[in-house]
Amino acid sequence: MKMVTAIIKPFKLDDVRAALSELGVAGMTISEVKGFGRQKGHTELYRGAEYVIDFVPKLKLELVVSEDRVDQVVEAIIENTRSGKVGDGKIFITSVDQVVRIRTGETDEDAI
Amino acid sequence: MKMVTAIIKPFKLDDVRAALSELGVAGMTISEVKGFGRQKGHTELYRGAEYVIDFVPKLKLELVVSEDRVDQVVEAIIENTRSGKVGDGKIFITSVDQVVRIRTGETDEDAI
Amino acid sequence: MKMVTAIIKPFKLDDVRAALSELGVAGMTISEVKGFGRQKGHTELYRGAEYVIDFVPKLKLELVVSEDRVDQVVEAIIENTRSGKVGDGKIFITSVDQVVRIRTGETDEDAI
Amino acid sequence: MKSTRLITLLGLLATPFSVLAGNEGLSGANTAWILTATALVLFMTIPGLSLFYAGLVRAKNVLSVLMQCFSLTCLMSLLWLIIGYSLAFADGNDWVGGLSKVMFAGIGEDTLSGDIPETLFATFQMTFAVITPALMVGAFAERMKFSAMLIFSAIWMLVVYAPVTHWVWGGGWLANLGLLDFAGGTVVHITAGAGALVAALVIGNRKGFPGTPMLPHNLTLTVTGAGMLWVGWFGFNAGSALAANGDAAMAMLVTHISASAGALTWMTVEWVRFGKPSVLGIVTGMVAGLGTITPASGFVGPAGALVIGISAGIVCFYMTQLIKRKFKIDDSLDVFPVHGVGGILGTLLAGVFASTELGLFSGQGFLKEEITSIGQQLSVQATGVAATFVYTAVVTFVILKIIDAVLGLRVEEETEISGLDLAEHEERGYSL
Amino acid sequence: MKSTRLITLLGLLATPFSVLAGNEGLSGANTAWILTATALVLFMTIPGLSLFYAGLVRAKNVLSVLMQCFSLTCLMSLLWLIIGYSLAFADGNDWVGGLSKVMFAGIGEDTLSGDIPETLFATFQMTFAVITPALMVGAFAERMKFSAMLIFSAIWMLVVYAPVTHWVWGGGWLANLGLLDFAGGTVVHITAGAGALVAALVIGNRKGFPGTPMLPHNLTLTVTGAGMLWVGWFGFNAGSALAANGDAAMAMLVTHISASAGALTWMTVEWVRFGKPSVLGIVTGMVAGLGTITPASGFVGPAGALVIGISAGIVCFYMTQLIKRKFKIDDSLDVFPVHGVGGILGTLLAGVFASTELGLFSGQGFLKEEITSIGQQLSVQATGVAATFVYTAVVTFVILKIIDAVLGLRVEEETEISGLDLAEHEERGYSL
Amino acid sequence: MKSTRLITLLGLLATPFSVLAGNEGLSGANTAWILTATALVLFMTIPGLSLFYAGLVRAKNVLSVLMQCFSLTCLMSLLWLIIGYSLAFADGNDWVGGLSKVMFAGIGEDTLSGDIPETLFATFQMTFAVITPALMVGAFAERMKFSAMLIFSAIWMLVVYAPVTHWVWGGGWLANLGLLDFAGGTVVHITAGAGALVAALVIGNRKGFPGTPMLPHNLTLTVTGAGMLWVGWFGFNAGSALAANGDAAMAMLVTHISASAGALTWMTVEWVRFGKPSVLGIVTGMVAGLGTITPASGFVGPAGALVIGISAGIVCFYMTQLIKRKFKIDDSLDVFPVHGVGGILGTLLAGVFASTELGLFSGQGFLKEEITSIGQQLSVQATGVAATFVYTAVVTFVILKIIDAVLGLRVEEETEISGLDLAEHEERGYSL
Ligand SMILES: Nc1ncnc2c1ncn2[C@@H]1O[C@H](COP(=O)(O)OP(=O)(O)O)[C@@H](O)[C@H]1O
Ligand SMILES: Nc1ncnc2c1ncn2[C@@H]1O[C@H](COP(=O)(O)OP(=O)(O)O)[C@@H](O)[C@H]1O
Ligand SMILES: Nc1ncnc2c1ncn2[C@@H]1O[C@H](COP(=O)(O)OP(=O)(O)O)[C@@H](O)[C@H]1O
Repeated sequence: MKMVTAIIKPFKLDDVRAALSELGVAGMTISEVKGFGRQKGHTELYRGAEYVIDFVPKLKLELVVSEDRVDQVVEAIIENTRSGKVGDGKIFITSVDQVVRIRTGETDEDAI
Repeated sequence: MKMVTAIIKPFKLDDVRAALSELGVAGMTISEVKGFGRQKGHTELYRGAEYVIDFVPKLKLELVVSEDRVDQVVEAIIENTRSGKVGDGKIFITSVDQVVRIRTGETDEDAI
Repeated sequence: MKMVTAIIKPFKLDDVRAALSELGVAGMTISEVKGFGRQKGHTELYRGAEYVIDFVPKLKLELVVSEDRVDQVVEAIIENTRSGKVGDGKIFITSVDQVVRIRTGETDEDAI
Repeated sequence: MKSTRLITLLGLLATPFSVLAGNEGLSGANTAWILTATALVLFMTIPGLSLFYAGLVRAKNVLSVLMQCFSLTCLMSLLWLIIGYSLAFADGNDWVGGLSKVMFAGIGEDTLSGDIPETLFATFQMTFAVITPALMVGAFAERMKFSAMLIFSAIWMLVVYAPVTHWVWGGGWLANLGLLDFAGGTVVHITAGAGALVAALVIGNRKGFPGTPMLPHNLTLTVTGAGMLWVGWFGFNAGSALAANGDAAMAMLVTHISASAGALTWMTVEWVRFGKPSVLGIVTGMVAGLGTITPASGFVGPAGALVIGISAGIVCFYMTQLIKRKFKIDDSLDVFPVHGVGGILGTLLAGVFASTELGLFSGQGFLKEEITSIGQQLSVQATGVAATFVYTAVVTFVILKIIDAVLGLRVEEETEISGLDLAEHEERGYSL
Repeated sequence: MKSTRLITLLGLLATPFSVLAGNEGLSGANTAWILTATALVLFMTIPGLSLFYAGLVRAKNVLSVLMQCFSLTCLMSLLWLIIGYSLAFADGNDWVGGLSKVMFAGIGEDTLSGDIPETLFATFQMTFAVITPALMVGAFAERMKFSAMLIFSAIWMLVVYAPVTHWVWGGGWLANLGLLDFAGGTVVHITAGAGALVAALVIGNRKGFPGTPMLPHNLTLTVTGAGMLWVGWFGFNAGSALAANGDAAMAMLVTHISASAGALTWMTVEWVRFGKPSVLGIVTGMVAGLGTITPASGFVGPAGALVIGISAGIVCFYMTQLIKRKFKIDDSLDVFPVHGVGGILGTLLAGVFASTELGLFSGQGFLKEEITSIGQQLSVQATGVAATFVYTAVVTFVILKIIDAVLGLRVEEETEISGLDLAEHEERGYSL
Repeated sequence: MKSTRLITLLGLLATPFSVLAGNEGLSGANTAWILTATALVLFMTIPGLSLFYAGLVRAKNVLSVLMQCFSLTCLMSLLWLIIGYSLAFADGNDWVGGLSKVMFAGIGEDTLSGDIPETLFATFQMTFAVITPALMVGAFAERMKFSAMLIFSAIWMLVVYAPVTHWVWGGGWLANLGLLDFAGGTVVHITAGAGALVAALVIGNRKGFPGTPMLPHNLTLTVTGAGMLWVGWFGFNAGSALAANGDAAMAMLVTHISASAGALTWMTVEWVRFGKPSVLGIVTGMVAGLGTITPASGFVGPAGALVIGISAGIVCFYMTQLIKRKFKIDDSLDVFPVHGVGGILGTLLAGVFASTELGLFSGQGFLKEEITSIGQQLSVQATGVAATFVYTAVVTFVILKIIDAVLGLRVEEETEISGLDLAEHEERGYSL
C-alpha cells in the first residue's frame, strides 16, 4: 500500500473530495499546515508598517491506498487542484508497510 | 525503526498514553486532524436549516519505535481505542531510515 | 528522494528557515503539533489547584529533498535548533517513492 | 393625563426645536437619561451589532465586517453633523428638512429641544443614523468592495434615511397622518430591511451559495453581540421617550418582554422542527422580538408586547426560511427577514395594541385625536409601511446600479475566495 | 437624617406600592438612574456572566453555557411578568406575595412605586430574577440536559426565589425582623449558592472529575465577562438604593472597594501558596468581593468594605479548595464557595459594619429602631442566612429529584464526551 | 451665562468640597448622570482598554496584559481610597493636596462636592486614577515583570498622577494659571504618554524588535475593546461636566465628532500610503481622536472638534511611524504617539478652539477672565504641557531605575520567548 500525501490550496478541498468519492476513495485524513515555497505569502499592515508574511495556508491530505489505485488517485487530485499558478501544491508518495483497522483488526488492503 | 501512525478518537488519548507509558514508550508527536471515512459526521443547525458536516475530529499520533516494539505498541493502541464502533481509527506502519536526537546528535535506536 | 521530518521548538523556526534558504532549500510544510517526551510540560493554576500539562508545543517541519542533500539539511537543522537542553527535538528520515508538482506535472527531483 | 402625554410626545418627537436661554426649561433628569441612552445606542453598533455580525461570517471575513460597521459609525456621524440632521430635523416641507441646521448651525450649549439640550437630541439621533446603514452590512457581507460600501452607505443615508426620518419624526407627512413609530420601526428597520433585500439582489449571491454551508466561525462573538444589542436597545426604545418617566419605563419593560418572547418562540419553533434548540436561533429570535417591538414600544403594554414578541419569533423564522431556502436570495445574515419583516410586523401591530380597548392587551392609545379605531390606525400604519418600503427599495436600487456601473460593487472572485480581510485590509482576524 | 433615610429605604424596599396619578410624585432623577441600573443588571447576565462562565468550560461546551444563560434570561423574564413579581412583591402574607399583580395587573405607566414608576421597579427586579438562576448554571455546567435545566430553573424561580424575595424585600418575615440585605446577599447569592451546591450533589460529578484537569478553554472570555460583571454590579448595588443620591453613591463606592480588595486578596493568597498570581484567581476574588459586599452595600462605609473584601478573598479561596479538593464535589464553576459563601459572609458582616460605633469602620446604622447592638443585628442576620439556606437547599433537592425521576437530569455519557454543543444544540463554538 | 458656567466649573473642578447636611443642595439629576459616567469610565478599563491591548499582543502574552490591567484597576482603587484622593483633592498647597482626606476621612453619605455626593465625585475620579497607569501597560507589554509592574504603577500613581491632578483639578498652580483641561489631556494622557515613552526606553525593546513582525493575535478583541473605549469615553468627557446639562451634551457631541474624524483620517492616510485601509488603523485613529479631544471637550464646538479629530489622525499617525520606525523605540502598543501626542495636541488646540471668535469654529470661551486672546491661552496651555511632560518623564525615570536596581524590571529571556502567560501566571489564554 502507498500513502499519498498531497499539499493543496484549501479551497480546492471540496472538488478533490468529490472526485475521490467517485473513485470510491472515501477515507482520508486532513491537517491544516503552513506552506513555504515558491508561492509568495502576503503582506500585512500593522499601524503604519507593512510586514511580509511568507507562509501560505495549505491543507495536507493523507490517503492510504492500494498500489494499483495510486495513479488514479494522483490523477484525480491533480485534475482538481491544478490552476497553473504557483502554489498549486505537491504530491508525495511513500510506502506503507502495514495498515490496521482498529475496529475490526483487519489489516492491509482490507483495512483501507 | 518504524513510524507507527495512529488515527484515533480524541477522547481516547489519555488511555493510550497511559498504556504506552507502561510499555516504556514516552515519546510521541500528536496533531489534530480532520478525518473522513465511514464514520458519519454530524449535522449543524444554522438559522432554520440543517447542514451535514462530514468530517470528524481525530488525533493523529506519530511514534517512532524500534522494529521489535512495533507489535507491542500496535497492540496497546488497539486495546485502548477499540470500541467496535465505526470510526475507531486506523494504524499505519511505515519505515524510517534514520532518526537523530537533535540535543545529542545520537542516532537511530539511541535517539528514540 | 527523502522526507526529512523535524520536530523542533517553535521559536527556532526563523533561524532554521534562514539556514535552509541559504542552502537553497525553500520548500517546506509545517504543522503545529503537541510533543510528548523527556521534556517536562508545565503546570497550570486553576482556582487554587495546580495541574501538570504534559505536552509541549512543537513544530513539525516536513521537507522533501533529494538524497544527496539530506545530510546538509539535517546538519543545518541541528545547528540551528540545538541548545543542549532536553526537548530540542528529533529528526526522522524516510524514503519518498515519488514527488509530483501539481502545477506542472513535473515529477521527482524536478518537482521539489 | 393621556392628552398631556400626547402633547409631550408630539412636542418632543415632531418639532423639538424650541430655543431657550440658559438652563431654564432644561430637565436635568431627562438629560441624564438621554446622555445614557445615547451611549447605549452607540454601544449597540460598536461593539454590539459588529460582534453579532462578525461571528456569523467565515473567519477569513471577520475583520471586513468589523471594519464596515466601524467605518460606517464614523462616516455617518460626520455626515449627520454636516447635513443629515438638517435634512431630517430642520424645518422644511412634508418630504425633507431644510438646510438651516447644516453643521448644527445655531445649536449652542444652551439650545433646547423640548427640555433637553438640542445637541443631545441631535447626538442621540446620530446614533440612529449610524446603526441603520450598519444593519445592512449583513446583507452584502463577505463580498462587497469596501470602497463601494462606503459610498453606497453615505448616499443612502442622505437620500433614504434622512428624508424618511423627516417624514416620521421631523414633522413630515407621515407624522401628520398620525403614524405610530415610537423608536424606528419604519425609520430604522424597514429602511434597513428593504435596503438589505435590494442590495442582496443587486450584488448577487456569495460564490457557492446556497450549496456550500457557510457556517458562523465564532458564535461566542455573536452571542456577546446579542447581549449587547439587547442592553443597548433599552437606550434605543426607552430613550425614545426623550424623558426619564413612566413612558420610558414602560417602553423598557415591553422591549424586554418582546425580546424574551421572540427569543423563546424562535427557539421553540426550531426545537419542534429540528429536534434541537440552537443558540443562534434563540438570539436571532431576540433580535426579531426587539426589531418588532421598536415601533410599538411607547404605545403598548406588557401583554401586547408578549403577543408582539411571539408573532415576531414565528413570522421572522418562516420568512428567513422563505427568503434563503425557497427564493435562494443570499441576504447573507438575514437582515430583511429579521429586521425588515420585524419592522413591518411591529409597525402594523403597534396600530392594534396601542388601542386602549383590548382589556389586558391594551396600550396607551393612539397619537392623533381623529383616529379612534384600530382600523383607522392600521390603515395609517399600512400607508407608512408601504411608502417607506417602496421608496427605500427603489432608491436603493438606483444608487447601487449607479455605483456598480462606475466603480463596481463586488470584489474579485479570487478575493472572495481568499477572504476580504487579507485582500481588502491586509490583516488577519486571528493568529492564535 | 438617618431616620429619614431609614424610612425611605423601608418605604422603597419593603412596600413599594403607593399609587399616584400622573407624574406627580415621580422623581425624574431617580427614574433616570434606575433605568440605567436596570440596563446594567441585565448587562451582568448577558453578556457578563455568560462570558465569565463560557470561558471556563471546555471548548466543546461553550455554547451550551451561553445558551443556558441566554434562555434563562428570556424564560425568567416572562415568568416574572406572569406571576413571579406578584409572588414576590404583591401584598400577601409573611411568606409569599398574593396574586394581585399577576401579569402586572393594575400597573400602568403612571403607577408609582416610591417615587419611580412601578413598571421600572418591576423591570429592575426582573433582572435580579434573571441572574439568580443563571448563577446556578455554573454548578451543573457541561453535563445537565438543556430541557431539564429549563424546567428546573422555572420551578425554582417560582418556589424558591420569589418567596425568599418576599421574605426579605416584599414585606415578609425577614423584612419585619429587620434583616439587612441591601442588594441581595440572601435573596440572590445565598439562594443561588445553596441551590448550586445541592444541584452539584444531585447531578453528580463530571466524568473524569477530579482526576482529569478540565481547564478553561478561553480565559479572554472570562476576563471580559468579569469586567462586565464589575461594571454591571454598580447597577445592582447602587441601583438598589432606588434613588440617585448619597446612598447610591456610597453603595457604588463600597462595592468598588470590596471588589478591589477581594481580587487583590485572592491573588495574594495564590501568589503566596503557589508562587504565581493568576488572572483567573484575581477575577474570582473580584466576584467574591462583589458577592460579599452585596447585602452590606447600602449600610457600610469604605473602611468596612475594605475589611469585607479582604475577608471575602480569603474565605472564598479556602472554601473553593475545601469543596472541590477536599470534599470532591464538582460544583463545576465554584458557585457555592464564591457566591453562596460570599453571600453568607456578607450578610453576617453587614450586621457588624453597619454599626455606627466602629470609628473609621462605621457604617450607616441599622434599619430597625429596636436593634441597637451588633449582637442583636447579627442574630437577625444569622436567622436570615440559616432560613434562606435551609429552605433553598431542601426545596432545590426536592425539585431536582422529581425532575430526575420524570425526565432525567443528565445527558448521556456519550454526549458528555463529545460535548453538549453538538449534541444538544447542533452547533460548534468556533471554526477558526 | 458664560460666567455662570465658569463659576460652576471652577466650583466643581477646583474646590469641590462644600459640605451640606441631608440632601439639600444635592442634584439628583447630576448624581444620576455621574453614577452612570463612573460606570462608563470603569468600563473603559475593564474590559475596554484591556481587550484593546490584549488583542494586540501575541497569543502567548494575552493574559499577562489582561492581568496587568485588571490588577491595576484593583490596586489603584485601593490606593486612591487610602491616600491618592487626598493628595489630589484635599486642601493643600499649589503642588499637592494635604492628608485631610486620607481614607476618605470626613466624607459621609451626605457630604457634597458641588451638588453631587462627594463619595461619587471621589469614585468618579478613582476610575481616572485607574485608567491612567493602565494606559502605560501598552508601552512595556510582553516583557515586564508582573511584580515590578505593580510596584512601579503604585508609586507612579502617588508621585506623578496624584500631584499632577492636584495641579490641574485640585486647585493647584495650573488651575490658577487658567489651564484648560476639561477631562484629562494633561492629567491623564500626557502623564500616561510621557510615562510610557520613558518606560519603553528604560526597559528596552522586546527581543526581536524591530526585525521580527510582532503582529496582533486577535483583532476581534481589539475592535471590541475599541468600541467599548468609545462608549466609555462618553462618561469620561461628558461626565467631566459633573452635571447633566448642556455642557455635558456638548462634550459628548464633540467627543463623538473627534473620534469619528480621527478614525477616518487615520484610515485615509493609510489608504493613500499603503493602498489599504486597515481595521487596526481606523480604531487607532479613533483612540487618537478621543485622546486629543479630551482636554478640549468642554470648551469647543463641533466644527472645532472636527479639526481636532482630523489633526489627531494625521499627527498621531506620523508620530507612530517616527517613534517606532525611525527611532526604533519599542513603545509596544504606541502609547506615547497616540495618547501622549494626542494629549499634547489636544491641550494646545483647546487653547485655540475654545475661543469664541472663530466663527463656525468657535467654542465656549476661556475659563479665566484675564485671558482674552488665543495667544495668551496658548501660552498657558504650553506651560501645562511642558510642565506635565517634564515632571512625569523625570520622575518616571527615577522610579524605574530604582526598581530596576532593587528588583529588576524585565523577565528572563526564556520567559519572554515562551510567553508571560505561562511563566508569570501559569495559565494559557486559549485551548480551543
Ligand atoms: N520540498 C518540499 N518539501 C515539503 N513541502 C514542500 C516542498 N516544496 C513545496 N512544498 C509544499 O508545497 C507547497 C507549494 O509549493 P510552491 O513551491 O509554493 O508551489 P509549486 O509547487 O506550484 O511550485 C508549499 O506551500 C509547501 O507546503
Ligand atoms: N484510506 C485512508 N487513508 C488515510 N486515512 C484514513 C483512511 N481511511 C480512514 N482514514 C482515517 O481513519 C478514520 C477512521 O476511519 P473510518 O472509515 O471512519 O472508520 P473505521 O476505520 O472504523 O472503518 C477516518 O476518520 C480517517 O481519519
Ligand atoms: N519516539 C518518538 N516518536 C515520535 N516523536 C517523538 C518521539 N520521541 C520524541 N518525540 C518528539 O520529539 C520531541 C522532543 O523529545 P524529548 O524526548 O522531549 O527531547 P529530546 O529529544 O531532547 O530527548 C517530543 O516533544 C516529541 O514531539
